[in-house]
Amino acid sequence: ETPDDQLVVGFNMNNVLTLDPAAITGADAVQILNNVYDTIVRLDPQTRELIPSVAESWEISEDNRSITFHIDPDATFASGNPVTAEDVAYSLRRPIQLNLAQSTWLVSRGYTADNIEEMTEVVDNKTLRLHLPQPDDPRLVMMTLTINGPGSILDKTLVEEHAEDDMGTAWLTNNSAGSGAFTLNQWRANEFVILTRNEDYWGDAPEMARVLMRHLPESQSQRLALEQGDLDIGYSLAAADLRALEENEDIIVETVPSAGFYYLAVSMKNEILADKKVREALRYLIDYDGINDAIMPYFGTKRQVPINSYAFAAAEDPGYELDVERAKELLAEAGYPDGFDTTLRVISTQQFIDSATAIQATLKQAGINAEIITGDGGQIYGAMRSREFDLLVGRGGGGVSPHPDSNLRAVVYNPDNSDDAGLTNYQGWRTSFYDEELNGMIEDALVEGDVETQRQMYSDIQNYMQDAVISIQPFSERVVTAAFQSDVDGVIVDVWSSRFEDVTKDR
Amino acid sequence: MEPILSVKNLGVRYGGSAEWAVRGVSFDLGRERLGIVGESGSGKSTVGRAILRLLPGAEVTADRMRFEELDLLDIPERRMLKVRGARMSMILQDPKFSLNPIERCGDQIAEAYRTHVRATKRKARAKTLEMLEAVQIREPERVYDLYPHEVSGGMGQRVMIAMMLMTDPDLVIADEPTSALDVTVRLEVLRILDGLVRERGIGLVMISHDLNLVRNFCDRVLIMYAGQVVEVLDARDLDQATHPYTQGLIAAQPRIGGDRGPLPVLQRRDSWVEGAA
Amino acid sequence: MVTLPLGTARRRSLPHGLVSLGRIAAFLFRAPPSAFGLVVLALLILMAAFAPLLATHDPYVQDLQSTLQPPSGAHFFGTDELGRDIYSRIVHGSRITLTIIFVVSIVVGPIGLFIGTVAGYYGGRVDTVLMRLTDIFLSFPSLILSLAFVAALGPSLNNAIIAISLTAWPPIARLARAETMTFRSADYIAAARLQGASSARIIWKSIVPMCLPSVLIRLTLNMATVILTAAGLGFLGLGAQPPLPEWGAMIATGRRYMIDSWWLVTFPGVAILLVSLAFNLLGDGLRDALDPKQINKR
Amino acid sequence: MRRRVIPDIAGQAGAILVTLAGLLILTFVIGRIMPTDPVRAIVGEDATREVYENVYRQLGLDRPVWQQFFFYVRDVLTFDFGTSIRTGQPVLQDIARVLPATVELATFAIVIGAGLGIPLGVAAAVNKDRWPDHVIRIASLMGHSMPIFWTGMIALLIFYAGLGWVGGSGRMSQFYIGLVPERTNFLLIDSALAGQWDVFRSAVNHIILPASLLGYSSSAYITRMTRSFMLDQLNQEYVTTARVKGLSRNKTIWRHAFGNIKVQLVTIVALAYGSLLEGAVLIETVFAWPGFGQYLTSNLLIGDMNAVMTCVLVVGLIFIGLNLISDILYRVFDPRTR
Amino acid sequence: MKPVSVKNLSITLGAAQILPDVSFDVAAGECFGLVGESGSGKSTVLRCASMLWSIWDGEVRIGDQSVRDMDVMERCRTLQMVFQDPYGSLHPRQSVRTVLSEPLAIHGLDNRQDRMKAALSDVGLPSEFLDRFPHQMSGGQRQRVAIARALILEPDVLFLDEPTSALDVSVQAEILNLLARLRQEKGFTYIMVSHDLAVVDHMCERFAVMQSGRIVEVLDRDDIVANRAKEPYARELIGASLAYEQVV
Ligand SMILES: Nc1ncnc2c1ncn2[C@@H]1O[C@H](COP(=O)(O)OP(=O)(O)OP(=O)(O)O)[C@@H](O)[C@H]1O
Ligand SMILES: Nc1ncnc2c1ncn2[C@@H]1O[C@H](COP(=O)(O)OP(=O)(O)OP(=O)(O)O)[C@@H](O)[C@H]1O
Ligand SMILES: [Mg+2]
Ligand SMILES: [Mg+2]
Ligand code: NI
Repeated sequence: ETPDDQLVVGFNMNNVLTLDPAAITGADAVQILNNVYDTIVRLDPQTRELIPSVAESWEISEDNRSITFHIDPDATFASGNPVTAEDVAYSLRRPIQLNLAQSTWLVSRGYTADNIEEMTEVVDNKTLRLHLPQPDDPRLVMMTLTINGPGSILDKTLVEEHAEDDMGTAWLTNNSAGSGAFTLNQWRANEFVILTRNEDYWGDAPEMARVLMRHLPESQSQRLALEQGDLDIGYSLAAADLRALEENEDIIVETVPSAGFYYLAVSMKNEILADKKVREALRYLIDYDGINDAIMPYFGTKRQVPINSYAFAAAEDPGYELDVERAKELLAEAGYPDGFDTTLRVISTQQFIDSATAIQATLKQAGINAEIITGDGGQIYGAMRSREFDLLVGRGGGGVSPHPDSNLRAVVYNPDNSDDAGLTNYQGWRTSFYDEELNGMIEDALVEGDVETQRQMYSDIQNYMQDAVISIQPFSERVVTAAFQSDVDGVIVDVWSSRFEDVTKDR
Repeated sequence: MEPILSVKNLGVRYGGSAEWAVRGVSFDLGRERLGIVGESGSGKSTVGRAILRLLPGAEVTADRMRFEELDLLDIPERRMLKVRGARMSMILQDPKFSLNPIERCGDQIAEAYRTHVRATKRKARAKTLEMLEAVQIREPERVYDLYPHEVSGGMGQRVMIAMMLMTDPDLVIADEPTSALDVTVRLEVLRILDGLVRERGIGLVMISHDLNLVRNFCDRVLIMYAGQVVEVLDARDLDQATHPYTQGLIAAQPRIGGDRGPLPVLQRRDSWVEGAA
Repeated sequence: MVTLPLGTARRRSLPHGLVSLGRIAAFLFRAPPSAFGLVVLALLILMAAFAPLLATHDPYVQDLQSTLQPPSGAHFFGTDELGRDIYSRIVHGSRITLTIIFVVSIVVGPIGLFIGTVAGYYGGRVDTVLMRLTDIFLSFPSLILSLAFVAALGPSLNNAIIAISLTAWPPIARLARAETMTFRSADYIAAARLQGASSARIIWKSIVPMCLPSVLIRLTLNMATVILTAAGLGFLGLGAQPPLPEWGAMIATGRRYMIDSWWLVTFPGVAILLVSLAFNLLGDGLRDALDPKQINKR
Repeated sequence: MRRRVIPDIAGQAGAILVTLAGLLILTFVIGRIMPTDPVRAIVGEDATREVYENVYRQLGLDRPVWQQFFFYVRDVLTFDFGTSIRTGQPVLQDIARVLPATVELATFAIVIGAGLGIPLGVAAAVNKDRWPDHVIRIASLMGHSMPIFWTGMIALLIFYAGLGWVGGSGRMSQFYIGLVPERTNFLLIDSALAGQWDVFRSAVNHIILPASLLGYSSSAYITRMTRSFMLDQLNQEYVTTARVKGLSRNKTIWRHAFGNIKVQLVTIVALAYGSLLEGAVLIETVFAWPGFGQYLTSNLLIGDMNAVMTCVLVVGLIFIGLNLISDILYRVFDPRTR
Repeated sequence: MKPVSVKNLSITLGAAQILPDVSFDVAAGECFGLVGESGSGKSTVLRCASMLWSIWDGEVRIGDQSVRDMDVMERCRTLQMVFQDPYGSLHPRQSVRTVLSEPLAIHGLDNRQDRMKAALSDVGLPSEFLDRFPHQMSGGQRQRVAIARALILEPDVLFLDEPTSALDVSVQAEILNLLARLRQEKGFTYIMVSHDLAVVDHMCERFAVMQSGRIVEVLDRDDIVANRAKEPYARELIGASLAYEQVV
């Protein structure tokens, strides 16, 4: 039994290398920071609508080129300093000026080290006007700012106190300067994070005095600990254990959709695979139902379109099925009646390998011999980044913001297909997929001011992609699952929006 | 004369070996010095060790093996502990190996004493120093504190003798006590041993393969061949030995000032083994 | 005249040739533990040789319909999370284990023997240099060094074998050197030199045969460690990569289902234990049979 | 008598320096040829090229290799081992934190291992080829042959999940984490110092299982070595001498024979202690023990060069140190080498 | 037949000067003895003179050539050595055939079979022994094989390092007889180390008494019985041996 006013959480913090909001990568760090830093606006975990946070309200200008945020007069940092427009501006500038990992978000919205000062206009102490450097969808920009990292609001005064010439990066690695419900007490890489209640929190005080987020990468360890009552919530449980926990009356298992897809990526550099017919054949060589039923429970649900189902204007699945005969026909049309030999890369994580192996088996039925090459993330995605692969089973594709553009940019958009461009953050570039028309459609849809027109445009894009048979072929939409003690309430399962401030124990 | 040790028809077979290493050995020992000679592997040491019951795992049989009032064949090991080192002891061949390398010489001697006599450390030390003097060590105080590797071979052997005579045993078995030593010190050590044995009236079994040595230091000689006793002689009568083996051994030895022609070579015969059986 | 101390005069001569092989085998069979070791190893070799015949299933073929089946008549040791037959995977895994052992011995034995005998025979500076090198490698626990090497080379079965070989030769070299040092001053070496034999010839003809038995024993004992190290690397995901049926890797993946499906980790674990135990027992028995003193030293 | 020790140690120090230099090169090579890309680990999958290159430069990876080596050696010589990518802390500080966890485990284990192994080894030697010998040998060979990660998992299943006798993963029950003031980083000591006896109890509860397993496996080695040392000694003539003196079996064994293997045993125990580090890598993974082994492996996997190189260096140093200590012990305690 | 002369031989190993300065001459065809207590450096003299150790100073000449200047092959055919311990001087894993054919192979001599048989018969062993291994032979037989190995290269000088001290008296007699016979037949020059004066007296014309690396005195064999040594140490040594033997 854990104490009543303490929450003990098990998760995998392998990817947490720093707690500086500008430098973090991945969802696990975001999950920690969500409790420590407020963002200017938030997404409602249920409806995925934009809701107020540090900004009590905002206005979008007529021309869609600026957003004015009104900061909540009550908002204070844990240090006691009030949250000012100056703090917010500082926080938005910081990642870009430091050129750290999280700047990617803002860079993709057109902000640069040169324009960022000017784009973040401090109107008065409590008013900040954010200009958009390029024609854009302001909602998408705001969605980006809901993410801890690019959107985290830092206590400028406090950070500057501890800064050397690094805008406080060294200090922030281990310390927090936020206005969230908790403060960072201690972080031990790959061991634990301890959050303590921010006693002066400007919102509703959380019930938990202390949150211990324990690095328990082993699913079975989390399960054992949950069963023994040593753990309140487990965030990184494997399918088998979730299945077992579902049997347990004292444990609740909850699954919610999350950002991204599991996909089969095809390199257009490979002559054979550059053939649209071949790619289409591949679409028929994935056992969508088999994989999603046997391998994907708790990891993904069937999805064949590279736009997250909860996103604005997301289309229905086109209904591909495993159809070896059809695939064989297509292959024959393309000139490969007997199939061909190729490679299939995959990181050595269970559901990936399992999916890859399943795909390998179905490919085989159409005569395609795919040799599986496994490796860690660095090796597999590394090969993808250097555009040296044939087939690859991976996960990704944006979607953290519930906006189709988020997915499309990650998956198909590719403004420059040359090797030198090094646009490694675009899957389109990685797979050497280049379609000028599609690029244009994506750009146009984004800046369309009228919501209904915009919806139609995104629908067209999805049809277009299906016809073009793009290089990223999703077979499953990512879902995340957590298990928690039944007497714990208020758990948010999606790590991107998970916060512990509303968690209570009902004992 | 009441014998101290009486052995009849002793046989020893080592574990795992089909052959008897020693067969049918019989002898009585009074307060005298008995030599056992024979070539390497003839079973001399085995006899000595069998008497002290130091052969675990070996099969030892005998019609009789008595030491004073004790029947060595069936007293329990517990009582044997009181006999060994107290009333009978054994001097081993090479002081380099038979002293514990990490303990001081003196302490090792004293330990022998304190094992059998209730004595304070100080008393044991005094007694040890006395004994070291008795074996003609010039600076007993210094030698007491030396480690075995710090003493010379001759000195080590004297330490060994002191250790074994510490408790005034009635029977001492000396298993080639000097063969690891240089000629120059050999004699000296032998004299000390001889003197002490004589002085204290101890029964001594001297194991050696050197006929000359035995001739000079023993009263009687037992000649062994292939695990058996082929002849028993008074030391004085060694030259009149009748057994061809004994004769051969004597003749094969080159002598200082002897003639330098080819040495007579021993011709072994199978019949020696049967003959003695 | 003076004789040698007892021991030297009856020094046990070491056996040679086929006759002695037979004798060694007979000796080993007399002691039940080493007999057990021999039998297990014989079985392992048979298993590897006839793996396709013995296996009831293809070790790679998945059957997503029957995943995580407990042991039964159809699947002797049950199936894994992808419905692969564990028994068949273990049978095929024996090939990997044997490959590792074989390759490592082939690499490590000669290297260790060469470095050890050369260092021991020449002594002096050659010895210092070679032994410093050995010390550097020895100053790591083998698993950690292999870990570092595998990490450096990238995880795969081949790299695991290379890494293990890189870490496994120093004890052999040390042993060979120690043995050589004891033989170096032996009179038969002196005699060979007096006859004009070159150093290479002496090392090859006189010293190597003397070191061979203890090196072989040590290799045998080492094999147990090698198996455990390989399995450990596999377990950490740095050794053989899926879907290879390497036993350590099987445990690593099976571990995710351990609570409900005990057979996933139990059988590969038992297989590792048995083989490693067999090598240990065999090495122990061999040591008793040949009894070279140095073998225990690092 | 001490006089000879000093030049020998000086000679040893020279040898150690050479070994150290080798270690440095080896660790550097290992660190540099790692295919894992630390920059990618830092910037994440979706980073732009600018960000990537920015970090690449920050890590000094753009400099030529010889320069990197030069800087590495210079830094090491000034005890600057850099900061870990994973923790953002100076590596030395990290190691000072994780090493005690492992040392605590290893010490607990070696106490069990030596306490079990030495008497058993002696017992086996004394009863050579009789049933106690066989039983002990088999038991110790089992310990030597078991894959410790596997045994650890099974033991965890049985004793924690099944029987609930011991604590599960980690050094203490989860919710005690962070509640003990960190003075020495040895949890047992810290909690005792702070008088937090429930934490102490929880810590004992958690350490007992992994330590027993490690202890068992190292006792296997210790038993075997003790047995063979003891057999060597029991065949020595001085043991016969002791028996001739009339010493009882126990005294002969413990005072004389055992006395002579003490120094060797210290070496063996030291070695076993060192190789517990090795066992720790695996057992810490199984028991989620936040120690040195975990630190090393998790940093290895992301290519955290500073951390890996330092860890490897530290392990090397520990081993060199242990060897040196046992060497010195030999010289000090064995009268023959004085 | 070649004379041997040792001049100012000195060697230092580590900190210890093992031989400070040793000189003596051995006439062609002579048997020269070296006696002294254990560790006095007797074997060292032989090891240096035979170039088993090469870091010494001074000069050793065989015939009219310095051993240092001889080429290896020639040296091997000039001098050979027989060692003390017949158990240690034969490679435990080599058959007699291997032992004897090795030198022939190294020196590229032909007629191996005949040479080996001849060598064996010289030492009084039947040729069936060619296929035996050391552990299948008695100490005396092994020593014979060791002597045969030394003979097979037909050297002029034989160094004998306590060739019989590991053997029983009865076997010793056989080996001594063999050595005496070979010297007569083949005209070897012997340098023989022993610490048994009786053996020296039996075999050697002259001998040197050594103490801590020095030659104390060189004596004639007939000086033993009467103990005519002048140096105190030599007197003591001879005296002790005499006393020990109790020669009447
Ligand atoms: N521990 C043992 N195990 C088996 N056989 C042994 C053992 N000790 C001695 N023997 C054998 O017993 C026989 C007699 O040995 P013993 O040591 O008594 O001879 P010895 O006359 O003392 O010889 P030496 O003069 O060489 O000391 C020999 O054949 C020997 O091989
Ligand atoms: N390899 C070596 N290194 C250093 N010292 C040595 C070496 N070999 C021998 N010595 C020393 O040289 C001295 C002479 O040794 P040597 O073997 O020549 O004596 P020896 O007269 O032949 O003795 P023994 O009668 O015991 O054979 C001894 O003090 C010995 O310790
Ligand atoms: Mg004897
Ligand atoms: Mg000598
Ligand atoms: Ni080991």
